[in-house]
Amino acid sequence: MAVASARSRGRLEHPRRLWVVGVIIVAAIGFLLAKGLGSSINYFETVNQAVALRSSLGTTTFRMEGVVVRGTVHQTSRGTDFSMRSHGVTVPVVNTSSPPQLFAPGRAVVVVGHFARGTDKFLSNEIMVKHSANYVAAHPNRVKPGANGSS
Amino acid sequence: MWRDAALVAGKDIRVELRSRVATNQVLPFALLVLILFAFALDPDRGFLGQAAPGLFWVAVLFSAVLAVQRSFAIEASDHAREGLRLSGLDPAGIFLGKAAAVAAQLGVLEAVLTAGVVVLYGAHLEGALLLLGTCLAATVGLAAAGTAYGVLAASLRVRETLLPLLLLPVVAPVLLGATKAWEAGLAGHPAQGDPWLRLLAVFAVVYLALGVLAFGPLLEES
Amino acid sequence: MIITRRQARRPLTSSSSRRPGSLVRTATGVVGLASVAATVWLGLWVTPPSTNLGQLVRLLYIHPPVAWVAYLAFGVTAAASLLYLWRRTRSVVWDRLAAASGEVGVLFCGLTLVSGSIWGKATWGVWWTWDARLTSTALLFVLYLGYLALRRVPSDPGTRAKRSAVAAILAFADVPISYLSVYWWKTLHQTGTVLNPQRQVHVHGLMAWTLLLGFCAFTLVYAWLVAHRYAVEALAERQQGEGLARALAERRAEGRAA
Amino acid sequence: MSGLIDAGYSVVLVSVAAYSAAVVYRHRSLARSLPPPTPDAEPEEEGEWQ
Repeated sequence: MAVASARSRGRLEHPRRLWVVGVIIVAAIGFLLAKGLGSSINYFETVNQAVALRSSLGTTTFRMEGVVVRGTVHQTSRGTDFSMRSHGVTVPVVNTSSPPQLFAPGRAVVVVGHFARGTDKFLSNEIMVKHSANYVAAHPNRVKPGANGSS
Repeated sequence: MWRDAALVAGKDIRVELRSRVATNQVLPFALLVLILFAFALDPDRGFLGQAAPGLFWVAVLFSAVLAVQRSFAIEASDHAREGLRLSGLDPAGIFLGKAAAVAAQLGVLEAVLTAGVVVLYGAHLEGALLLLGTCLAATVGLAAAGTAYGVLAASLRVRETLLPLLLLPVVAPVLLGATKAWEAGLAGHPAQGDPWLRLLAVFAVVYLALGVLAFGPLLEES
Repeated sequence: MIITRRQARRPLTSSSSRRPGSLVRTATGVVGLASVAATVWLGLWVTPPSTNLGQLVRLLYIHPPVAWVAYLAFGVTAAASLLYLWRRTRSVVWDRLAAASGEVGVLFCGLTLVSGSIWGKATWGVWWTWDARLTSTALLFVLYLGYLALRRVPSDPGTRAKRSAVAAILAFADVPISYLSVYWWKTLHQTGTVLNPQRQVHVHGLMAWTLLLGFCAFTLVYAWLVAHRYAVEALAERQQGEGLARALAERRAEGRAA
Repeated sequence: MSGLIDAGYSVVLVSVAAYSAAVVYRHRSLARSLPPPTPDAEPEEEGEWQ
C-alpha cells in the first residue's frame, strides 16, 4: 500500500513540479546572464581596461589584449619590445620571451605579465597571438591545384 | 515535502552524531590535506598565503566527496535503502533532507578548515560577510550536486571510484567561483567577489531544483 | 577523389548483407570516406593560404568539423536519453543510440582538444591556455568520460539505462556553455566560424566550400560510426542474453543427469 | 610549422580510422559468433543448446 501511494503521489505531482523546476532553472540562469557573470570570467583585459584598472591591479599578473602598434617592435637582448593599443590607449610592453611565429605589427596579441612598479611599462614573459574567425585567401588568383601548399 | 526533508535530515544527522565518522575521519582527512599542501608548497615563500583560497576549497571538495559517500553508505547495509524507498516519504523530501545533512556537516568542516587556513597559512580574514556568503552558497551547491550524483552511484559496486569521476567535473564551477570569491574577500576587494557569489547561488538553486526532480526516479531504480 | 571512392567501395560492399538498413549504412560510410578524402585533398593541397594565418589556416578544415561532431554526438545522446526517460517513448533503441553516440562523441571531443591544441600551438603560440572555451571543452570531455564509465558498470539493463540517461542529460548542460563561452566572455579562442549567432561566415570562396565539405564529411563518418556502434550494442546485448540462456540450459542438463 | 599541420591531420585521421576499424571488427566478430539473423525467433526451449 505504502509503495503504491508513494509512487502514485510522486507521479501525480510530477508535471506540476516539472514546470516549477523548469521555471526556477530558467529564471536562475537568466538572472546570471542578465547580471552578467561578465567581466570576472574574462580571459584578458583590453589595454584601455587595464590602464583604467591600473591602481587596483598594482603589480598583480594578468593577461592584456591589444593590437601591436606598427613601427614599435624592437628586438632586444632579452626579447622583443613593442607597444600595444586598444580603443585609443597605448601601453609599452617589455617582453622577455621569443614571440610566436605569427607575431607581427598590426596583429592582436595577448600578453601575460604585470605593470612595472612606478612606470607605465608592462613587463611580459609570454605572448599569444589572437586571431579572428575571418579567413581570407592570401593570393586568390594564384591557386595552383595539385601544388603542395603545406610545405 | 518539507516535513519529510526535516525527518530525513534529522535521521542522517543523528546517525552522524552517534557514529562520529565525520568527526573522526572526514575532518582529520581535510586537515591532513591542508598540511600536505603546506609540505608540497614551501611555506616560507609566500605561495601558501596566495594559494590559500584554492587549497581551502580543494580540501572542501575532497571532503565533500567523502561526506556524500558516507551519507549513502549509512543506507547500504540492512536494506536501509529499500526501507527508505518503501517508507512513503516524498523522494524530493528525502533529497532535500540528505542534502541538508551533508550541508550541515560541510558547514562544520569549513569552520574548522577556516581556522586551519588562518593558523597554518597565515591568511587574514577580511570581508567576512563575503566569505560567509560564499561558504553558504558553495556548501548548498556542493551538497545538492553531491546528493544527486550520490544516489546515482550509490547502488553500484564501484561507487568509491566512480563518484569522484562523476561529481568532481560537475562541481568544478563551485571550486572556481568559491576560490575567486575568497581571493577577492581575502585581498580586501569584496566587490570583485559578488559576481562569483551570484554564480554559486545560481549553481546551488539549479542543482537543488534538478535534484528535487531527478531523485525520485533514481532512488526507485537503484 | 574518384580513385578513392572506387577503392573504398570494394571491401565495404562485399560485407553488406541483404538487409536494406545495412546498405544505407554502407553507402553512408562510402560517401563519408570519399568526402573526408576530398576534404583532406582540398585542405592540404588545393586551397590557398590565408592572409593572416598563412599555411596554418589548413587546420581550419579539420578542427571545427570535428568539434561540431562532438557537440552533435552529445546532443544526440542527450536527446535519446530524454526520449528514453519519457515514459511514452521509452525503448531500448534510445538507450543503445545514446550509448553509441556518447562513445563516438567522446572520441571526437578528445580529437577536438588535440587538434585544437596543435592549431593553438601553431597560431597562438601555446599548446593550452585556460580560457573559457578551452576549459569548458576539457570539462565536457571529462563529463562524458564519466558517462561512459557509468555505462560500463555492470547492472540490470533497465536501471543502467535510466541512470546513464540522467547523467547524460546533466552533462549536456556544459555543451551550450562551451559553445556560447566565446560570446559571453572575452576568450583567446576565436568566435564561431560557421555556426555563429550572426549567421555570417567570413571565409572566402574555395576555403568556405572546403570547410562546408569538411562538416558534411565528418557528420557522415559520425553517422556511419554510430550505426556500427549501435549494431555492436544490440549484438552484445543478444550475446549476453543467449549466454545466460545457454548457462541455464547447461545447469538444467546437469541437474537432470545427476 | 608544416609539421604541426600534418600532425593535426594525422592525429584526427588515424584516430578515426583506428576507432572505425575497432568498431567494425567488433561488429563482425560478434555477428559471426552469434547464430545468423533469426532475431525474432528467440530460443526459449531448454535443450536447444545441448
